Amino acid sequence: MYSQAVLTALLGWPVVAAAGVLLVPERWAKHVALAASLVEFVISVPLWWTFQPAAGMQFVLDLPWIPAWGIRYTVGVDGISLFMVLLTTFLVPLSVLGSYAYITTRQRGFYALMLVLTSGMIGVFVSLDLFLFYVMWEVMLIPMYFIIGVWGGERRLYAAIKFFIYTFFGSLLMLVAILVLVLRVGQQTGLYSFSYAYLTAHLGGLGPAAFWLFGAFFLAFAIKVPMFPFHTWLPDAHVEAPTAGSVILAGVLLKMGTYGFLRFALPLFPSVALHPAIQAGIVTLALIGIVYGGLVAMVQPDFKKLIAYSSVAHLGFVMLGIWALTLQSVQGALLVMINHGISTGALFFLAGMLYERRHSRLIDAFGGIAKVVPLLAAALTIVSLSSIGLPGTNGFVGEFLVLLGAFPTYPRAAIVAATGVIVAAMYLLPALQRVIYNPLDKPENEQLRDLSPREIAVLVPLLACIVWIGVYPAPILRRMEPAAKNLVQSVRLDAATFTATR
Amino acid sequence: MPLPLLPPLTLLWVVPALPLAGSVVNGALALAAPRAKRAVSLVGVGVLVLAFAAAALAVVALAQLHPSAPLVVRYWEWLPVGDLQVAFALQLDQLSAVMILVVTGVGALIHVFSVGYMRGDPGYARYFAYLNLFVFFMLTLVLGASFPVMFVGWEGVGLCSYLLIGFWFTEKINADAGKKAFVVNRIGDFGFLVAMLLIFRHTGSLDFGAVFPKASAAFPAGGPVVTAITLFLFLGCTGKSAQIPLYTWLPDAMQGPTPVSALIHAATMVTAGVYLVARCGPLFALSPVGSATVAGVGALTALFAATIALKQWDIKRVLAYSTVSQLGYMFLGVGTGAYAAGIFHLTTHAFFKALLFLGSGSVIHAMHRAYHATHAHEDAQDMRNMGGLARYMPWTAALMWIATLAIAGIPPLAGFFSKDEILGAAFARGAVRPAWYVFWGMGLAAALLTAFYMTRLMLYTFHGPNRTGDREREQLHEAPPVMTGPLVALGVLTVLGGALNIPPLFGGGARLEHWLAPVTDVALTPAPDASPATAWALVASAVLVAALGMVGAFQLLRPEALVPARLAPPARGLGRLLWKKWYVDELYDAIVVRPVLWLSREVLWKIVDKRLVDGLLVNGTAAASRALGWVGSRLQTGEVGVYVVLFVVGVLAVVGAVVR
Amino acid sequence: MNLDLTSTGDLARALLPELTLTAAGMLVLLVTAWRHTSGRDLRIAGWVTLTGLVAGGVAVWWLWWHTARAAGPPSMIAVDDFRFVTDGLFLAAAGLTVLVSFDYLEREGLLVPEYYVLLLFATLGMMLMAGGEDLMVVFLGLELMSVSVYVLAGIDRRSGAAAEAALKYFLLGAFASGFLLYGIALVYGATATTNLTQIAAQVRSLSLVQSPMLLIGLGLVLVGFGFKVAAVPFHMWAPDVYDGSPTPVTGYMATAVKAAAFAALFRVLVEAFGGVTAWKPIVWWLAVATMVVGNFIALAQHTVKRMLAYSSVAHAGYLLVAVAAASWAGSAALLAYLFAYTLVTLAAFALLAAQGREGERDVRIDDLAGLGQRRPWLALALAVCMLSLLGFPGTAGFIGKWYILVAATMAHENVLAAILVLTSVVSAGYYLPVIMAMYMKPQPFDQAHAGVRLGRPAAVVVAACVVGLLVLGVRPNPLLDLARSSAIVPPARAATPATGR
Amino acid sequence: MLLGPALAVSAALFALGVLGVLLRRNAIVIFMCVELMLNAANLAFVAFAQQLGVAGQIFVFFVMAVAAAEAAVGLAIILAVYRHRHTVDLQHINLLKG
Amino acid sequence: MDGTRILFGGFAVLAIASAGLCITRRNPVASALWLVATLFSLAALFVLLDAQFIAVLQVLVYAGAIMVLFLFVIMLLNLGRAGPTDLKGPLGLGVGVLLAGLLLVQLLVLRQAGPAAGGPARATTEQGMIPTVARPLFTAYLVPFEITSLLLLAAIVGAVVLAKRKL
Repeated sequence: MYSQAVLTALLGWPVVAAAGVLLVPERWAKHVALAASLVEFVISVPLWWTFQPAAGMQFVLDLPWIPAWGIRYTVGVDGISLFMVLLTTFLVPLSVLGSYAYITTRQRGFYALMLVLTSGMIGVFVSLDLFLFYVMWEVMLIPMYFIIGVWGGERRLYAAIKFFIYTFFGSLLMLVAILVLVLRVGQQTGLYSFSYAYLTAHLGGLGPAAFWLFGAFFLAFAIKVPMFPFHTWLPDAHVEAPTAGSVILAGVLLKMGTYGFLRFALPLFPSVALHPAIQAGIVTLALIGIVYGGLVAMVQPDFKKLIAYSSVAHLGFVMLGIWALTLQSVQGALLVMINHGISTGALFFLAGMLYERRHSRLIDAFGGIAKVVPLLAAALTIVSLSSIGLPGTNGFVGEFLVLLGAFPTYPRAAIVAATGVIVAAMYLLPALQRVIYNPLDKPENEQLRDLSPREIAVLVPLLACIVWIGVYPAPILRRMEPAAKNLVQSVRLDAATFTATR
Repeated sequence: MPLPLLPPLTLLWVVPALPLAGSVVNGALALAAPRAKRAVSLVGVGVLVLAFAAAALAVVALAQLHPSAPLVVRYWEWLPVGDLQVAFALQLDQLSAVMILVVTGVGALIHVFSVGYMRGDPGYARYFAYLNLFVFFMLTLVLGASFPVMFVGWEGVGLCSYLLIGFWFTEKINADAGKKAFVVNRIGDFGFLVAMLLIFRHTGSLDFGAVFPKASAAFPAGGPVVTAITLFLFLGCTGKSAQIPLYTWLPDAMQGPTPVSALIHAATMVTAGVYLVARCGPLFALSPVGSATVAGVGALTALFAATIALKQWDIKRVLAYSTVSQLGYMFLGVGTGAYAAGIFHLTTHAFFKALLFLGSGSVIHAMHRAYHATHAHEDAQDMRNMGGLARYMPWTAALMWIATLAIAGIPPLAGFFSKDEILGAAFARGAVRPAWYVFWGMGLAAALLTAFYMTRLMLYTFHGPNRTGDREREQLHEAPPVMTGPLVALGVLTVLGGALNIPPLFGGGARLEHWLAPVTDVALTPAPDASPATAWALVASAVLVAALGMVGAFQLLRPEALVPARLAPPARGLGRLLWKKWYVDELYDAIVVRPVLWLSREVLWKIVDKRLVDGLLVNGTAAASRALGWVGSRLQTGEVGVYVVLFVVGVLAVVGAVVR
Repeated sequence: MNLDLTSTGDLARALLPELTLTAAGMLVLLVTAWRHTSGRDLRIAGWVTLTGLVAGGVAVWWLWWHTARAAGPPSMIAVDDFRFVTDGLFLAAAGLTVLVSFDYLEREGLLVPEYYVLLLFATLGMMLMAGGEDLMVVFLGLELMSVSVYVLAGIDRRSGAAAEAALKYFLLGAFASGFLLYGIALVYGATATTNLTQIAAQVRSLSLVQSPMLLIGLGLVLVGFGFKVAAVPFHMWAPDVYDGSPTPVTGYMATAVKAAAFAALFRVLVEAFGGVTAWKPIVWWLAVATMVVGNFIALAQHTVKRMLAYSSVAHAGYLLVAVAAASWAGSAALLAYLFAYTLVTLAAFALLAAQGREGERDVRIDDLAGLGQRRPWLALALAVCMLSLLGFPGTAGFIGKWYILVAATMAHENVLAAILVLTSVVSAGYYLPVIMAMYMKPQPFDQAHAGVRLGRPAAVVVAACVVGLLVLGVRPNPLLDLARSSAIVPPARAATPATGR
Repeated sequence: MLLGPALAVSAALFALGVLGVLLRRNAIVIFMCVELMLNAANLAFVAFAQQLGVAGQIFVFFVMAVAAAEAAVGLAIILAVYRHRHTVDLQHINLLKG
Repeated sequence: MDGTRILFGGFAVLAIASAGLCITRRNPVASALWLVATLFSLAALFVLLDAQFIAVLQVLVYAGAIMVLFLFVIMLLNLGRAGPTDLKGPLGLGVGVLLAGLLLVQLLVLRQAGPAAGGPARATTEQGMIPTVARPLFTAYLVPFEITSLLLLAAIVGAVVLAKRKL
């Protein structure tokens, strides 16, 4: 019962709750939303225990939806998507709680959108039907568009529309590619189906079309990741979005791109994805992302922008890990995805807390505040250290695995990526210094409040995860290992066969 | 057979766990009850004493067994991914035994000293939290049974160093120094990281216990892979242990509290590189190039840093460059293959350098109080403001003299034996590879300079007329017992430390060497034994050089001629070059830091990101679309005539296309 | 139910919807003859019209329910599900337009009950046009529709813009009719018949695929229909006319007129010229040009009405893609898209009509600022409309677009599909600012939206459309089944299928 | 067999009608040119009818009805425009544009 | 036969020439009259093409009724005087001539084209007579015929709506 209903419940409950949020009085909205998101989290928690690592797709529910087109409502998770789902349900309550003070206008709308967004994000991660996946992929755009556009900063309109159109641009081409793929496979097998399992089982013979199809998928996902040079929507969106928006954006939305690569782009087009030139090209882009993102982050005057560019760098690691395609690198990539969600999420929370206090995101507006707000400073320090990958925190584990896994395949790339470790310290530490250290020379900073209990409640779970994953990631790694192994093997095998038969 | 009373070695985790617990408690206190100083002292010092006791017990237990292989205790799976199976495991062997004793022992003394030194500081609890945390990471570093676990400690100590250097973070210069230390260390850590990648690629494991036995089989001796591994590892060492070219952070690190300088930047953390080379002996043994690089860089650093130390006025900076120089000696030792000698020097250096730093701390403490009492804004660390302090602080002066003699290499103090052994080993190696004669010469020259600048430091600080100021002079006092106590203890160790490893030449048993033999034997490239005559000659030359340096200092320097810092004229010529540290910081700034920043800001961000990618590609496309739309809507003139013309054009096109 | 169209009784049965509508038209005309002075008279005429439309709908439904089919020799009028479904669509569009018009006409003081008569005649014309099995009927139906709509466009006699719109529409429409007529003449000359199925038969039996007369005729017919569907470059009238006409009429033009033209175009091309490949590259290029031009120029618009006008040009481009697919799937896609598009466009124009204070022509996109807070339901409806126009998942607009893409890709028109989605991206650049203005900009002054009034009938229309959009977006199965079962099955083609680049 | 010449004349008249529409700005004259185009089509129909049977002539009949209807509506529209603008010159009837 | 051809040629030239004058006269009244001339010529051509009934209709309906309407409106709007020309300038002229010329070239392809072989009924001399035209009009072509009635009705309603004085 639970195993069939849980994913649908995770999808449906937020929408129901969103309606509820719209109905209650304005001042209750946030509490209702928090309760709803906590319920969502509680629903998702048993996944952790009931998940069988070796069993492949689980919690599957498969219902007909649009039979005329061979479209079904198919949801399920495996070791790859499980943690994305959990990350989502974990971050949403925190985001809601973190918005309590930040969002002061039109609260009902905001919290309802947050919940709808949750539904969309989970939908992306659990869809096992390409149509359903596409629908979810697009649907989550709208709430995010509103969250940025309505509750964002000064240039929110620009950022919102840029975010929307950029993503829309990529995804629509993917839509065409999905269609062509299904039709191609359908013409060969006689069955037109959007089912992920069916499509992956009946690949082959796509011929040169595979290249174009892959290109469309690549564009959609690369924009979402975002990979250099498709990244410029990110700084704007991150900076303008309200705290919760930035957190969700960095924490979950970016992962959709990398998840898409793992779930779709690689298994569906193995021969293209592993074509040496393409592989090298993407790895190069990933490296550019790592180094370039870091270097540009280094000179940002805006704290949120800095974090945004650091996301580009971190996601570069993920891309490197995915494309190196060894067990370690893929698991490392998955772990970096989780870690980035936690660490960067926490960074955005902290940036938001600073903003709430001073109404400035500029690094230079602060300085020396560790003296007045020691708790906040301590949290910021720990999170920054996690973000630069200090061993013992979660950041290290993932990046280390990526590098270790990528090294046999791409030794030079791994070495270049390792310099990202240096660059990370070069952008975050100076920022940290300029925010919390240095002389307390601005009078308006002398009266800052330290963290309130609510803010502590937001940060503590994140900090706990930072240490936990840094010290004892084995439970996570063990749960994802069979899925990752299966992915690596099947993609490599498929690539080999298709290349051979070509 | 182990004694029945001894706890089992599976409890090894207690040793690092104690400081960690202390750090957590102190950290909580720092945030919750920053004024509870008694509790903080009790916890902070207590855990260290207990950790020392635990470490001692563990070492005793080890001594009972004296195994030929390390004892490894696995606690939990850390990174189990496919072939990679890294556990959180600790290992105890003879080498790490020495290290944990030094770390917890010297650490405990410095903790005690800190109780006095930091008494008035508002960040007292935070200070002890950091310091305990440092000890935890240092112990993890030396006890880790695999490269990744060691790396946790390796970066962890860097973190603590960062936090402690910038402890008084409201001064920008302190925060800068901390940041610089971290970033420079990171550059080194990059080397460590890459070395790990290479090791895993070629041996399939990262556990010491698996890698070293496989090393000789996996790597052909002198092959490119093992050379790359050793060079990358050594890059890590140059960062952590402040060797050329990454030494520049260490002198700046003196911005931290003086006990921190003693513990982290003299006695323990900076020696981690030496420990790493010793630990990875089996790898370095396979790579002559790697070893030679280690030795050469070590020798060069020893000499180079010593030259800079000649002209520094800041008492702690002198000591900092001295540390860099002494670390160079250690690398010369381990690079030569004389691991025991290197570790020996590491140990003795920990004693006398900690003593020197704490002594200087005591001096600074006194100076600071004096200036504080009169509200003067003079530099409490500038030797030109000191002079004649021996009168006011006799204990400190006496103890520091002992340490000075030790570092200069005057027998029979600890430094004499260890330094002598390194130089001897280097000279002996010269017989096989003549390059080592050069290294030896450099080491000897450095010894001369060491004796000189240390004597200079003592002369300017403790002797001659006092330049502190008339009113301040009355405020100068000896430090409280809680501070002088550790000084005394270190003084004793400085005097007696040489006994650990008296070479057979002087009739000693070379006990440390024997103790370390299970670790170092696998690694050692045996150096040819020098004849006793040569050995004696070497000893004589070393002592002579040390004496020469000291006498020279006495002869050349005129403490009476000094004026206080604010009246002093700027130095000129070579002196200025040395005072400015050969302008290396400025050089790095000009060729690395600023170009990178410029590239990032002016090229990557402003041009590539804003103009090219965002401006041209993204917004450009949008603007072009809008422009296109605008042009199109201009065609919509509202006049039917135009519409008709277009219509007919369309007709012509359609009909033309149909008929073709 | 098989109807022998040579017998008068069966012919009358087959034409039952048209006859019903004719009767209704007469009735309304009689009513207006006596009562044409007050708003109440107007309402009476409106309700009678609505009754007539419903009656027509019942007649269509009756035929559809009995699965009426023509038997016997080729006839003037088609009796197939495609006709019934399109008829239903026209009737629904007309009915909704009537509902929207109630308030509009009274508010604008347009006490012209003949409005409803013309609406009925126009609808009748569409039904004949889309159901015509003979070029003659198609042409006459088209003229009946056009003549009525010319007048409807200019029915607001106090408005210079409306008069100008009517004139432009009329002149260019007559001009285009000339081409269409000449084309029909040539087709007739080449094939000796004007009956669609017989044309196809003649083309086959006389192997006329290369005949210049037939081809030129085909080209000119395409031009004529291209004008009616507002395909680039025959679209120039559309923005001006849509802009100048009274808003409910604009909505009607943008939906029903366009739908009728597309239905007829598809029927003519597939039934009569299914065996001629020459028109496919033309439609291909027309589709591309229409999508590109419509979307890009819409980007440069500031007023909502003109933006919607260009957007409707762009949508014609999408529909042309379905035509270019020229397959059973294309036909189904056309129907599904037309259905979704009609719903959304009618709702959008109804909402726009509600905005008009001093003439809805002048409502700039920025004038909607703050509507989201002041009139949340109105704004929500408009937002859903915009998303549906954009083709966003969860709305019927997406289903329609998806279907067109399916049809295009099935016909191996991948490039066309790609152009379709890329131009859709462009369209986000003008649909989103509407949402943006409503929700993300503060209202410019306190009473900015005080004049916004949506009458009850219009509100019902909007609500029904929006709910329909959302429901069909999530659960499109009934629509799809209807579209699939009513699609025209093109005759097996001898010539090579693929065209385009 | 006059089909060929008749079609040529028809084409010429049609082209002249189009030319007239292209050349003139007076709405009424343009409309007259459109009538010319319709008549060209009629000529073609009649010419075809000579060969193919009476259907073509019937079509001409319908076209005349259409022309009459269009004339009625069209002239009414032109009147309406004239009432607003006091001109039928299309150059000056360009309120709607952009 | 030859006489028919000559007559045909004459009326064809007349039709084309009047059409040319119709589109080039500055005065709308003149244009209208030249158009009437064209229509008359066409009626003659219709006769020559065996469509007598249609020819009569052409004169009665087209030239008689429709063109009168045109003239009436021209007069009503007081456009009878030769005002400033409404012909376009040289550019418009060039473009127009070019486009129309191209169209003519394209259409003249038709000259060589023969009609479909085997139409339903071959031409007879009876063809153009009233019964032959009228019978199918009320049988086979009943539906379109009725549509024309609706069309005219709609046009009347429309014209009334647009042109009546009061709303």
